[in-house]
Amino acid sequence: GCGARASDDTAGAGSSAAASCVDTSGDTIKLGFLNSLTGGMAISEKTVSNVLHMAADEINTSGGILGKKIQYVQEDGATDWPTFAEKTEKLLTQDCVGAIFGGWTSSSRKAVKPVVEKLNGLFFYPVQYEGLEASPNIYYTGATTNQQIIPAMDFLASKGVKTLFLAGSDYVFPRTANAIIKLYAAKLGIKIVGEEYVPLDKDDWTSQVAKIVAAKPDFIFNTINGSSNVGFIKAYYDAGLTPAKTPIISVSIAEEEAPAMGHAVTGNYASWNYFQSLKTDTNPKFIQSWKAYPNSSGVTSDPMEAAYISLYLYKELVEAAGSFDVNAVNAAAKSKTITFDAPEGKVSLNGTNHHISKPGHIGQINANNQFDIVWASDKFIEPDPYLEGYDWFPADIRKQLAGAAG
Amino acid sequence: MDALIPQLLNGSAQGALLLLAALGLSLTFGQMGVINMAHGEFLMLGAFTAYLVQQVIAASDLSIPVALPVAFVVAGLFGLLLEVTIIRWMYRRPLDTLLVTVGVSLILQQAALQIFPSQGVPVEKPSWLDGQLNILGYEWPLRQLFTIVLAAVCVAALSAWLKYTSFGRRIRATVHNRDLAETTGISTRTIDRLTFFVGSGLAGVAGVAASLIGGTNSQMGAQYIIPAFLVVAAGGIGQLKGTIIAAWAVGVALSCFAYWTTGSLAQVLAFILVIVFLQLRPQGLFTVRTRSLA
Amino acid sequence: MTKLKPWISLSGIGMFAVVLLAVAPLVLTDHWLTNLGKYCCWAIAAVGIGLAWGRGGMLVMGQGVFFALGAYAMAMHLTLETAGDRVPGFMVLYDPLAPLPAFWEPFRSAGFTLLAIVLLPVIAAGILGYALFKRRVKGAYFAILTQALAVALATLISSTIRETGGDTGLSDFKLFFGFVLNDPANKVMVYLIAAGLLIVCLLAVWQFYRSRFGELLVATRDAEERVRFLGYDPANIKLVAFVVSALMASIGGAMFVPIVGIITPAEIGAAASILMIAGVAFGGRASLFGPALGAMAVGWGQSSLGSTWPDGWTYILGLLFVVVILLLPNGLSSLPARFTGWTRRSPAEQPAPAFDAAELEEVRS
Amino acid sequence: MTDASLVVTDLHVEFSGFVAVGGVSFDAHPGEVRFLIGPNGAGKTTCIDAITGLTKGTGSARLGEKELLGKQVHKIVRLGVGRTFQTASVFDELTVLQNLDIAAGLHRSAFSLLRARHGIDPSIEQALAETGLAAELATPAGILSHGQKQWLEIAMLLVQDAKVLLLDEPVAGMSHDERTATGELLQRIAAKRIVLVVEHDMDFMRRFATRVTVLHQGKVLSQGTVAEVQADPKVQEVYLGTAGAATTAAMAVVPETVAETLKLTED
Amino acid sequence: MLEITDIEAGYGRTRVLHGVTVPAGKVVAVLGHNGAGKTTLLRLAIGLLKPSKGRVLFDGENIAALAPNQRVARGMAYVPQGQQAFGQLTTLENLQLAADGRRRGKALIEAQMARFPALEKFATRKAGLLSGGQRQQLAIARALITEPKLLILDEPTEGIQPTIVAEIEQTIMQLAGEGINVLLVEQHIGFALEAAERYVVLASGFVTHTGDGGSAAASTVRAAMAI
Ligand SMILES: Nc1ncnc2c1ncn2[C@@H]1O[C@H](COP(=O)(O)OP(=O)(O)OP(=O)(O)O)[C@@H](O)[C@H]1O
Ligand SMILES: Nc1ncnc2c1ncn2[C@@H]1O[C@H](COP(=O)(O)OP(=O)(O)OP(=O)(O)O)[C@@H](O)[C@H]1O
Ligand SMILES: NC(N)=O
Ligand SMILES: [Mg+2]
Ligand SMILES: [Mg+2]
Repeated sequence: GCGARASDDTAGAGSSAAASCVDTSGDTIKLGFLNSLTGGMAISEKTVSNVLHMAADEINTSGGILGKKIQYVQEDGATDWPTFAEKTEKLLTQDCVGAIFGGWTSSSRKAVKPVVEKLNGLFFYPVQYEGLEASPNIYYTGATTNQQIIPAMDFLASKGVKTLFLAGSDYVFPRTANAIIKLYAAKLGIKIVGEEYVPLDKDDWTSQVAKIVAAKPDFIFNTINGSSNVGFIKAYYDAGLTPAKTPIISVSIAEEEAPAMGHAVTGNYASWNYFQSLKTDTNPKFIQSWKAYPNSSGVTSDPMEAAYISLYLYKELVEAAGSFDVNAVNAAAKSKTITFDAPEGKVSLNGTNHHISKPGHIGQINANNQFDIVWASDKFIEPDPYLEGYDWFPADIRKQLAGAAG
Repeated sequence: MDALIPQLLNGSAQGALLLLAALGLSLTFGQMGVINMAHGEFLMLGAFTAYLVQQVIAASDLSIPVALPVAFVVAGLFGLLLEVTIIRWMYRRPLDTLLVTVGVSLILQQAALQIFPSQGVPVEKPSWLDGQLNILGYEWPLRQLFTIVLAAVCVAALSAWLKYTSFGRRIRATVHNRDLAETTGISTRTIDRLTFFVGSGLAGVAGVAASLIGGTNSQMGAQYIIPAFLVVAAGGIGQLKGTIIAAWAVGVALSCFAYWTTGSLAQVLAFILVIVFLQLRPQGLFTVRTRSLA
Repeated sequence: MTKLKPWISLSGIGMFAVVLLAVAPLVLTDHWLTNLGKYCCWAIAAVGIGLAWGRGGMLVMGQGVFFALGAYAMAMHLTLETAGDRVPGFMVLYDPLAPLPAFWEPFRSAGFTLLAIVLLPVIAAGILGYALFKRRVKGAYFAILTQALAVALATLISSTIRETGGDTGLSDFKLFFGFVLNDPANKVMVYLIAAGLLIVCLLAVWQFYRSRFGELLVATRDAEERVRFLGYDPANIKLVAFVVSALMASIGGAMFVPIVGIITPAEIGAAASILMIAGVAFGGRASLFGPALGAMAVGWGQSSLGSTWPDGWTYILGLLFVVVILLLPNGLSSLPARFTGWTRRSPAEQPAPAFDAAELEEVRS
Repeated sequence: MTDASLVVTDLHVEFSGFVAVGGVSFDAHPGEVRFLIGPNGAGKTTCIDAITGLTKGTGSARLGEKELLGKQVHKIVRLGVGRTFQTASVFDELTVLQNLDIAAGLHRSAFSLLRARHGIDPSIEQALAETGLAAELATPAGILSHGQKQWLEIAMLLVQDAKVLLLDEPVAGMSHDERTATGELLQRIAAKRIVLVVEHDMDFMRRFATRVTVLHQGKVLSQGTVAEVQADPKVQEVYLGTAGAATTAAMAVVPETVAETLKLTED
Repeated sequence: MLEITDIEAGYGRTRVLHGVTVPAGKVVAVLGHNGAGKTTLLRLAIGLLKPSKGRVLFDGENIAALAPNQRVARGMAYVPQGQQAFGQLTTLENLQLAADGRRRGKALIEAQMARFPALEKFATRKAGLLSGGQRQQLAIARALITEPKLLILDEPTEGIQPTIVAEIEQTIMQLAGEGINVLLVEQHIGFALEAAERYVVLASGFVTHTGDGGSAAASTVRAAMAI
């Protein structure tokens, strides 16, 4: 027989009736870890995956979540977005995990989103992204645009930058980020003198860098992801560009990437919330644990820190709710103040949009491939994924986006 | 016009890298008929070799020149291993080699991902490649010039080897008719191994050049393999001359399209260009017809 | 024997139909039924590849292109159905005021969409095939060319984010021709449609293979020039097989969308297209059931190996490629015959050389 | 059958400057077994290639009213011109019956192509009987011996109802008896069709040719009956050579052979 | 020189040769109908096919395990049926292939070009473009360049113009006279018997008759072939 039709009243409810199958009777709780361990994005995602394991081990040694040890189910997203969707469904319906952690690219998140929404599961996403999203079933522990992109633009404005060149990978995060950058740049009076995209899986940036040389911008805003960054940096130095004359500000080059460029990148900038060089109470222990962890890369970075936060945030949420039930967790997020003493400082959760507050930082790369912090926001920046507090962001876009999301 | 010169120079360098990647294929694919989808991973091996050599010889000024022959041998040996274990059983089913080597490439990629730091390793450019050469008012990166010189040297060496030694003849004979070659007194096993060694070794050399341009990581080979095959096909399979021209043309086209359109669209347009070209000249730039049926 | 053979195949298809249409929905969980549905979509494409490659000798390495045509046609329709009168969400950001791109507009119509799923691949493959086969492009040239086309299309889609959703693809469909996709009953219905289409495709190639056209196709595969001297134009023969295989890929793609709930350029690029071929090779490219079973096996292998050994399963996949192709050129479906020596396979099913030495010479010349 | 003749006039074929056929004219009529001979490289195969559309030629080759040159290969076949190749080429993977069925199919409608084959066409049965392949019906052609493949090719031409049969060295590699059998087959076939044979076996030519055209370096060197051509000193010089004399000796054996063949075929 | 004793061989599951023994002799002719297994026997002799049973000795050495090229190195040469040449290589290159690594390579090539003038004329043409007869001459020349002790010829005069057939026949006789052993498959029975010291008749893969050349009447041979 046939199921519900669009016209049926029950349509919306349709399936969410499917009761959660999470088993909380024993002394363990199953969690799903989902990252690309094969394919192109494995390059970036393996670290996130590793640090999740570390956080799970830590939580288990200190007593677990609500007294239950974490038993994780690792899945490979294989750099393939439908696979992310398939594995999400598997984790939620076959393995019956309490929540899923992982992902990196915004594309993978967008593949997971409808599945967790349909099955009323939980997904913790740890990477800075383009914002304009808030799902009741996703918790975002990386930066949204007003915590990374906008601070970077403010920093550029404060340095008196007049012309900017946008270089990015050709996918949703850089495209959206640059769309926002262009809006804000207009407001700040910064002129965008060029915008170039190269596919994620292509490293050769020589033609595009030639255009940058010709455009002579004051600064380059880099939203390139993955190994393509190496190609960009190499072409940049090959062409005789230097941080002294044409500095780069990146949102995807961190402590792990900086030494892998094959060229010293000293003097260039990056905008992140967390840096290994941050002086907070919790950071030394985080760094130390990570360095001691098997297969560790030896340096800490923002995405891994956000992944680290995500598991602890879940622990705080569940313990505040006193239950692993998704609705209970979401309710606790709304009604209680959930905080976590993260390596970047004490972050607090916004129960409505499921993002966390974060400090804004701009670092300049030094000779040790560490970042000297040259700018910091005066306080933690509250997350504002739809940029509601920014009048330069067109209200009609916001409205349409919200409409499309609803 | 002003815009054209930089694109021409830049495109020539891109073409040179493509040529380096395609050169080995023009042997293993063009001459032996083996569709080696792991060729990109042999290129990757060359790049990782460059990294390892730099770990031993810290001075990058010296290490790159040393890495070139070492990478040739390392990638060549891997190619030899592949030939001895797998390819040798497949000469009568060329299209199947494509599938088998896809399997090999998957294995090599994953192994590289697990053996080396996942985000890749740095390979540093020698200091004598720092800087630019001023050509017609355009600052031309020395690194690009290096790629071109390297490609030229490899092409010259390869064509001399094919033309002035009896190996070239024997390779072609073996490809054409293995049984007949055997009964003419040619040890086809030796020829196969040698050819595969050299073809794969050339991928290693290309890998060193590629490591100076992009990232050295498990994924790097994948971005060269299809364009390299297209270049070989467009040039006329087994036609060195054609391969050179096709590589250069594709490089310049990529560079020009990237200038006039976008980086992504340039990739698409360059592909379409080659596809249309192949449609017009189905056997590539240079062809020799035989009378054989079938 | 000759009279019996068609019935053996037919009853095989019948058994297959019973398992897929009756048994599977009863015994499988929702998750695995969805997965099986996905494998069916690949299997549909694989059946077409078996026709074009196994019987016709055309190594179609770019079936992703036709898979994409069906998939994106379907995905555009479902996206519009879900969005109602609004512009789809992903387009808004780049230009909030711009209308829907013109080429999206007709996909609001369900009828047009269904027609497009059938006609787009036929037209595209018709034009492409005509151009290539008349110019006598074949062998490795054909393979590389079609592969390049798949890569080009995948890159094109990736780079047109506002028009196509780019690398992220299209997803989050709520409705399927008026049916709510989240409803479990509807999910089963969608699965049954895919499985049913697979059976239909098997029946279609079964008839093809036993028809004179099937013999002619094998003849063309083995000695194209010779066929010319029998008064046929091999280009037309190949064209028919190519177009049918494209149509099947498109149907597979179209059903992939409501079942999996997302389509991205990665599903149509080089790797995906090669994986489709691999499934066919696994199963046995020239046999009737081989391609479908092989594709399903590869799909299942990906799903289950990936869960068992998340960071090492590609070793096993890679090894399987090597071992199967090396040891079983005619795929797994040749295993029974190998062990029992039970039947001599009909020559048409023995395509060991995908192109033989003579053709290679042609290729190289 | 109409009595359309094959008339080749001033045929030229050039390969990037090399003139392989330089103005050849000859004709062939139904009822005769026409031989085309000449030294290796004289241009015999090239002539056939040009007539069948495999290579481009200039001049004219007409079958009755219809010009063949410039048409596509399969269109020429559809006009009734069939050929065999110097190296036998049949569909190795298909059975003898399937090979013949395909050959018989060129006039079938597209729709009937999509149906399975039921039974055997009468034309196929007849061709099988003529060529003695009836026992090999279900044998994959790839397993046939060289000679059997040649016969299969001829059978294919018969079922496709070719009005002109252009046979390139059809008896090469055949034993003496097989040659005889083939020659007799050709004579029977020629009753209603045009048969043009390229052959180097002079013995075979003497026994079965009605008329002979001798090519040399792309030109017609001589033309006429077997006796006339054999007597032509030019032909002796460039082609027959001392063999002209030697074969006279060989001729002595012929009666014996023929007698034996007759005996054999009777068995 | 070459001893082939009690051989069984075939392709895949089909057995083609059944207990075949080839008599010893300077020039040995193998006769038989189409498909009798003559070519199969010669492929076995040069090593392109491995016997499932039986012995193959060359100069007393067991060569069963040797690849064809190793057999060539030991002094065997093979001219396959069907005018085979390396089509993509020029005529000259085809000859050079055989001459490579031989001390008097150039002279050997010149000697063969003198024997077959067409080869000299088309030295720079791709062999794939030669006429059938020209290719056959090329194949024989290639074999002779290796200065073989044993020459294996599979229907060497098939498709050759009469003047050259006579020449090839003369050449074979002459080579035999020079002490080169010959294993010959030939349909031209008259010549085969004239040239052969010994002959063997194959029918359906069985040896049906063995005899001394010259003396034998063609009729006995034909009768044996028909069995
Ligand atoms: N495609 C081609 N390109 C260049 N030359 C060619 C081509 N085809 C044939 N030739 C040349 O044309 C001449 C005639 O060749 P053709 O095959 O017609 O000879 P033939 O009379 O059939 O000889 P044979 O009796 O040896 O088969 C030969 O010299 C051959 O080398
Ligand atoms: N590659 C093969 N696979 C299977 N069977 C084969 C193969 N080659 C030859 N045969 C079969 O082996 C038998 C002997 O063939 P062979 O070529 O040795 O005959 P021949 O005596 O040389 O005949 P001809 O005079 O026609 O050259 C034939 O029945 C043939 O069909
Ligand atoms: N969210 C990102 N970096 O894709
Ligand atoms: Mg000829
Ligand atoms: Mg033979």
